[in-house]
Amino acid sequence: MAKMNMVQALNSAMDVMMERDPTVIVMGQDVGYFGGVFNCTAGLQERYGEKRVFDTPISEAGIVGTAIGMGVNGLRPVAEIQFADYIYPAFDQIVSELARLRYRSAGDFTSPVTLRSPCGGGIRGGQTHSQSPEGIFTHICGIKVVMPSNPYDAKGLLIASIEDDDPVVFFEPKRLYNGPFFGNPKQPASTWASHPKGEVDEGYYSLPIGKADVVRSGSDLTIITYGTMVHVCEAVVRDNELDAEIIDLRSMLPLDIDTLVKSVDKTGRCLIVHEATRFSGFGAELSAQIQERCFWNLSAPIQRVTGWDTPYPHAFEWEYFPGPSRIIAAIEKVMRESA
Amino acid sequence: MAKMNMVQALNSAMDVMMERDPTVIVMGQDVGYFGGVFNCTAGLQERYGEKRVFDTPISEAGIVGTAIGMGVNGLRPVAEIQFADYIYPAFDQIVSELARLRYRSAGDFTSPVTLRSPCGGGIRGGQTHSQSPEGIFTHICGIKVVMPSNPYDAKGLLIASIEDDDPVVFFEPKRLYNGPFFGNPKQPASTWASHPKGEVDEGYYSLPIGKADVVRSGSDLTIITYGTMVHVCEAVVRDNELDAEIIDLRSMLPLDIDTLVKSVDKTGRCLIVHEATRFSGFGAELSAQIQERCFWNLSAPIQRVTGWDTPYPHAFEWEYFPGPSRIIAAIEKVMRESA
Amino acid sequence: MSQKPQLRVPGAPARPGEKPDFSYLKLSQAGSVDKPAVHAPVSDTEYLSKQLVRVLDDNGVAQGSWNPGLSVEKLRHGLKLMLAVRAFDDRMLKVHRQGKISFYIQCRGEEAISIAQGLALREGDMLFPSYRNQGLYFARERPVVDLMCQCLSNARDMCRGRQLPIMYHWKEKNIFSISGNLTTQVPQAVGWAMASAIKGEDHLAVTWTGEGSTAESDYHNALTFANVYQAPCIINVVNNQWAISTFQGIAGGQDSPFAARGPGYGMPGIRVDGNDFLAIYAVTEWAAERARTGGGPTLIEHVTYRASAHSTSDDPTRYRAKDEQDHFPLGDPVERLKKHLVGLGVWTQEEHDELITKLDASMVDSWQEALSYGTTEEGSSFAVDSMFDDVYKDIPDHLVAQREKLKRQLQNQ
Amino acid sequence: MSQKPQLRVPGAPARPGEKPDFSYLKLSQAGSVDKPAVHAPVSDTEYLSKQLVRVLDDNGVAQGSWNPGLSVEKLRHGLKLMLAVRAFDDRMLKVHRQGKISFYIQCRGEEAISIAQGLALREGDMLFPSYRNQGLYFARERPVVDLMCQCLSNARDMCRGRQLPIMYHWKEKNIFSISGNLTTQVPQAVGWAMASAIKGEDHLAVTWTGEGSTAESDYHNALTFANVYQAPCIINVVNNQWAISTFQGIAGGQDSPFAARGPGYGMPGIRVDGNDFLAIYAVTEWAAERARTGGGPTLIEHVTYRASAHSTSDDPTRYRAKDEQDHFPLGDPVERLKKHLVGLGVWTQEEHDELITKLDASMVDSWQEALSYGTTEEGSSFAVDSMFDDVYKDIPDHLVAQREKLKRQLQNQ
Ligand SMILES: Cc1ncc(C[n+]2csc(CCOP(=O)(O)OP(=O)(O)O)c2C)c(N)n1
Ligand SMILES: Cc1ncc(C[n+]2csc(CCOP(=O)(O)OP(=O)(O)O)c2C)c(N)n1
Ligand SMILES: [Mg+2]
Ligand SMILES: [Mg+2]
Repeated sequence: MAKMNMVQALNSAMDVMMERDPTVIVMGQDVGYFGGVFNCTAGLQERYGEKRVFDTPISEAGIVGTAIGMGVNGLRPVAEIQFADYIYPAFDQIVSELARLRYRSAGDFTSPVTLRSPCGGGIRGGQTHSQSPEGIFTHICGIKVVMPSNPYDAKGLLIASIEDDDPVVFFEPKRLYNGPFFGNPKQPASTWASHPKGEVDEGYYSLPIGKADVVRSGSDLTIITYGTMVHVCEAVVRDNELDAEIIDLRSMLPLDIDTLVKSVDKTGRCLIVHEATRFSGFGAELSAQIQERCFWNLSAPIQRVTGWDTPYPHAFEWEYFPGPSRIIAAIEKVMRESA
Repeated sequence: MAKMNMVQALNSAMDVMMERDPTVIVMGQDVGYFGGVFNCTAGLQERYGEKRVFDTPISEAGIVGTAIGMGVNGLRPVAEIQFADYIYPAFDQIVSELARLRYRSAGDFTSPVTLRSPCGGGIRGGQTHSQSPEGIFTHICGIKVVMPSNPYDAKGLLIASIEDDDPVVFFEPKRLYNGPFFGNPKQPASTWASHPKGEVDEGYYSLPIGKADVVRSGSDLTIITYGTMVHVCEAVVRDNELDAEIIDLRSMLPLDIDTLVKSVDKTGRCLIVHEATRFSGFGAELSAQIQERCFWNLSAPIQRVTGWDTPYPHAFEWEYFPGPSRIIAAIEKVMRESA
Repeated sequence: MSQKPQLRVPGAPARPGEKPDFSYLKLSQAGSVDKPAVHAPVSDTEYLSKQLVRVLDDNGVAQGSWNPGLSVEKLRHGLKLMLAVRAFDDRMLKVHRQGKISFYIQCRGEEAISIAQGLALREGDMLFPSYRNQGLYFARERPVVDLMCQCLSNARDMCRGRQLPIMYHWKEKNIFSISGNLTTQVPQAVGWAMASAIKGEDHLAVTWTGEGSTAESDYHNALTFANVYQAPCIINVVNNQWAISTFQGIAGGQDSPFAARGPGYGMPGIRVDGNDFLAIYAVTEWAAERARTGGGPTLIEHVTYRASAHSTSDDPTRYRAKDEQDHFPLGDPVERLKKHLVGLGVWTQEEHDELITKLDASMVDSWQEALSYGTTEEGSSFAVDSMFDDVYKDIPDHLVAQREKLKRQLQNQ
Repeated sequence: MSQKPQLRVPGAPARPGEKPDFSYLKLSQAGSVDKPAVHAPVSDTEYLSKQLVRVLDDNGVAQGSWNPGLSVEKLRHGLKLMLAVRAFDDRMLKVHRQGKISFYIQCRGEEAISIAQGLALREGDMLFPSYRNQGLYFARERPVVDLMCQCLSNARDMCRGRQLPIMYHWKEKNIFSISGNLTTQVPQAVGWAMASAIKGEDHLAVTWTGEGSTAESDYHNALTFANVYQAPCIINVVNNQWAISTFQGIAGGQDSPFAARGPGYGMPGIRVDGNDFLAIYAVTEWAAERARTGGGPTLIEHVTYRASAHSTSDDPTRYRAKDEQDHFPLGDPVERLKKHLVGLGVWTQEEHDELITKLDASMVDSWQEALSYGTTEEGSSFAVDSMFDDVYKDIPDHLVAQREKLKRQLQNQ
């Protein structure tokens, strides 16, 4: 076991897989000599050579398009999209091709591509370096959608994604790369060194895709969240001494609905928290499924705390971010309404 | 007033607007000499010349990208995307540009583009001529998302979309182009000639975007739907002599939530019906908002009837289509559970 | 030159009621274009993108350095395959008219491309076709019954009822699945070729796209990546002058040939007579050898003519001049190869007619056999369960639940 | 030539610890490349995409037919503006280091492009810049305080706090808004130009993109549409050899210059010395006149060097050879224009130094003024309400509700 931040854990996942499986290759903008703008692929080109770790032209659609072809030809490409905000040019290749190839060819052709992409705000990135587009991808059948919230999970889930024979879109909350974030930008930065999930096995291990993690059990309320917001929710619950159950989804598609239903059936209250914009965000699907399944056990309407339905504004970053005060207000609302 | 099918009504909308406003131009694949693969732009090039109605290269991203620039330069482009399944190559230009330009430039630059695109299945189009991707677009702040269900609305809403200073993605359920569809492919085809909404004013009129239409009032249950499914739901309610209220959304973003809440508060039961795949489809947002607002008045969980979470398979078209039997089953479930 | 900017909207040279006009096509004499060394630098190949490589002259005689010197056997095989494709197309159009299949796309007038290239390539080369390359299945000898079964979405459909007719694939013989979305396969082919190079193999990826489809973004991505990584691939642009109702000028063919994009991106671009079996064969051999020996990608533009409607959903009389094909200066590929063989004295009109009759009959037989495996109208022969397969490798819980729901509902009906 | 396909991964000629090497750059002698007629057919302009248009020779003397013959006044104005941009960049880098702004992008080494082109174009021409064209604001005389205020997201930020620093726009003087997403503005510029032609106006659209960004799909769409409709526009590719850490070979510059894409698509492509104020001015004038009189689009590749880091988030010492800029054979654009003016006897080192001192001081003053309108750290000067404006023209109900919610919450804090 070693202390790793999320960048190191992701790097380790790719390293372990490249070592074990000669078909794994890594590609993307600046991922080669430079090791990626966030350092996630540092050292890999030196170790595995430029035939297995290479820079690409600045064309997200080209990256995904060629990765698909490589996957069809027996490789396991792990491609980086430099920011989730820049995944849209590749949208057609993801939706119409990557996600549909197995189906349309009745299983004869498949392409086990993993797309890694940093997402989320809180780094003063403005409207085009802060987005959380995961919700959109959950509407696309044929792909899996994963987002880890800590180094340990990041490594285990990335290995599972690379090994998965289905394509996976793997979002990395970049606000967490160097440490957990508790929602208060004025607090001194925390590092992963002191966090239990910053202890990461240096070797091979994997975590199942499609399994949520109950990061805290409690009985008054269920908070369903993922990515950066896991830590913000944990901090809110801790600081306010609430008896809330917090569930980190880890994977959105497939969704571990059973774990969610079990919890909400128990607590009777549900709060959904994500950083992405609200309208048709992933919280909507969560809410819809939970009210379908837990209706008779719900003692108050399910609430969502999310980013506003605006782009992420540079100057109003913290007014946009669904931070502690918004979460507390929503918890109070749920508790009050069910009182 | 004249009898028009939906194709004629859409054509008339463009014609009226091109006549009134010299800045309106029409562009898209095959829309010029040929008048569009579905005939929606027939005759326009002849009438308004090839500087205002022109064919484009087969590049959806190029169509939207150049349309944005034309919009910035004072035109009002109405661009056709030949099938909604082919809108994805333009996704980045729609999300990152069309939707965000006004915001990022603080209102200094805007581009009032209307994107028209036929959507939906039921025409044996297979997996790439049948999709209903509207849900994805409802997650994009900065655009409006409209889908009419009949010729009268189609014309009024298309005129409103063209006049709107915000960009509008306008989906046209192609199954309805030539007549309403009641969900049974074996029934003889019906035409708009005998439908009240097939009576269309030949001149200028517009319908507000963001206003739902209560197409049938009732007290037992609220059915929220749009596009092709409006007619299928109407047929089910009629054939089974149900006392259901049916609401045709007409526009998804902005959403006329007040009309929905009013109805569900009254009936206490809610069924959401759409053709698009279920997971993170627009039904999820509808369900989430309605349970937030109507929780205390709901006497059963909100149900969704949707396409399955698979591509639209050519051979199983009617097993895929969320037809009458699935709607009836869901209605029975809602009624039973609240009994 | 106008004094003000004008929006140019490239029009078709002739529309219904007008006289067909192909004067815009720049042709070269058969045999007049030199063949460069296989590893010639790109700059020494630039002329190939502007002229037109032709081997068969108007008398059906093979001319010049591009003559691939094929055996009579191979030539006759090529002709036979082209006729087979044509017979297949004819049959399928008929059964579509009878309402037996929901959709069909012919490749009439373009048969030489898939057949010559299919024969010039190796088995291990992976093919990424467009929807108008059914000839590749003939070159690789897929039983036509299988293709018919796909069009019928029946029990022997390799797509298990999931795809529109004509969207075949053939894993065993390396023919990739067709997508409804244009051009998406082109960067995929490049990626496949990159993997080939990464693995140290010498299999090529070969892909085809229409000239209209070259406007799609994916085309640019494909050319960029192919050139940058020197991917062992051949990118074919089938310039059949039309993209549904739009003329090739709207795709950008007016000022420079599609082949000229090649040198623009740093790779050879060859403009070839797409109705000349020998010329196509020769340029394909050249490009394949170049790629197979480390010389990187080649772009080939085939100048041909879409003699059929775009698809069964299309009616070209609404937008094309009447009898346009008869005026197309490069003639008909079948007729041209036939003339060549007849000229060589190894083929006769009688043999030709006999073969057509035989092929037609065999298509009828095959169709009867295909029908015996079910039809679209009768409903799918696959269990309704199968609709939920292959979305993922393993069916996730939510799809299991949806499957059960559907099964229950069908039982209750 | 290898016997098997190899994945080529174009590398940088030199990495840290290695000796800079620009031998890959093909240069032409100043004055050696002919200037064609403004309406020369594309085929007669092809050589321009392979050679390098240069006017200033190593001694700072203007040579050849491309010499634009600018007045001394204009030349001195150009030099002054370039120095102003440089002073601005220096100041902004400093205030970024002080933590006053969250991000910055310099254009050091590339100043000639925006300034020469900005001056060569007309006021009514619409500019669609990349993030490295701040010079355009100087050419069009935007007060630097306004740019600084944008970088501070303060009360006078024309973006109202919505955008990252440097993502300026200027509606009144026709400079378009910058997007974080690369290359998206290029087809938009083409569309703008199409509209200009549709409306019968002679305003051009002019756009800039990095050589790395030409790999994006939008670039292809822009070239295709520009050529097809003969849109009155100029598409500039600023080839500064680097795209963050990747060398221009990875974008496809190894086998053919970026300018060569032009003729590939059917339009002129001109490769110009991007550090030569006079050459840039001249080719821009040529392309502008061509477009303005109905001759359609031109692609211009500027060969230059990114002397700075990519942005303040970047550390080029990790991936570039030390002192690479000093070896760049085209020198520094400011020094070169200075030498020319000194050679003409209309400028002296003293005047130069004085001007720099004055500009530096004025940047300090401007910065002080800008600070007086607020800073990012202090929080936005705009009401929190404003965050919900401009998503739509009129705020829809659901955003009104969100705005109210936020306001209530802030009141309760
Ligand atoms: C992304 C996408 N856009 C549009 C279409 C609709 N479409 C199908 S075929 C076609 C014309 C293609 O023309 P071309 O590339 O010249 O090929 P050809 O049909 O001539 O063989 C169009 C526009 C599509 N299938 N996919
Ligand atoms: C669509 C998209 N993909 C990736 C990025 C990240 N990115 C920002 S700048 C840059 C490099 C651009 O290089 P180049 O085009 O050469 O311009 P230069 O910085 O050299 O001026 C990259 C990859 C982005 N902003 N947008
Ligand atoms: Mg074509
Ligand atoms: Mg660059």
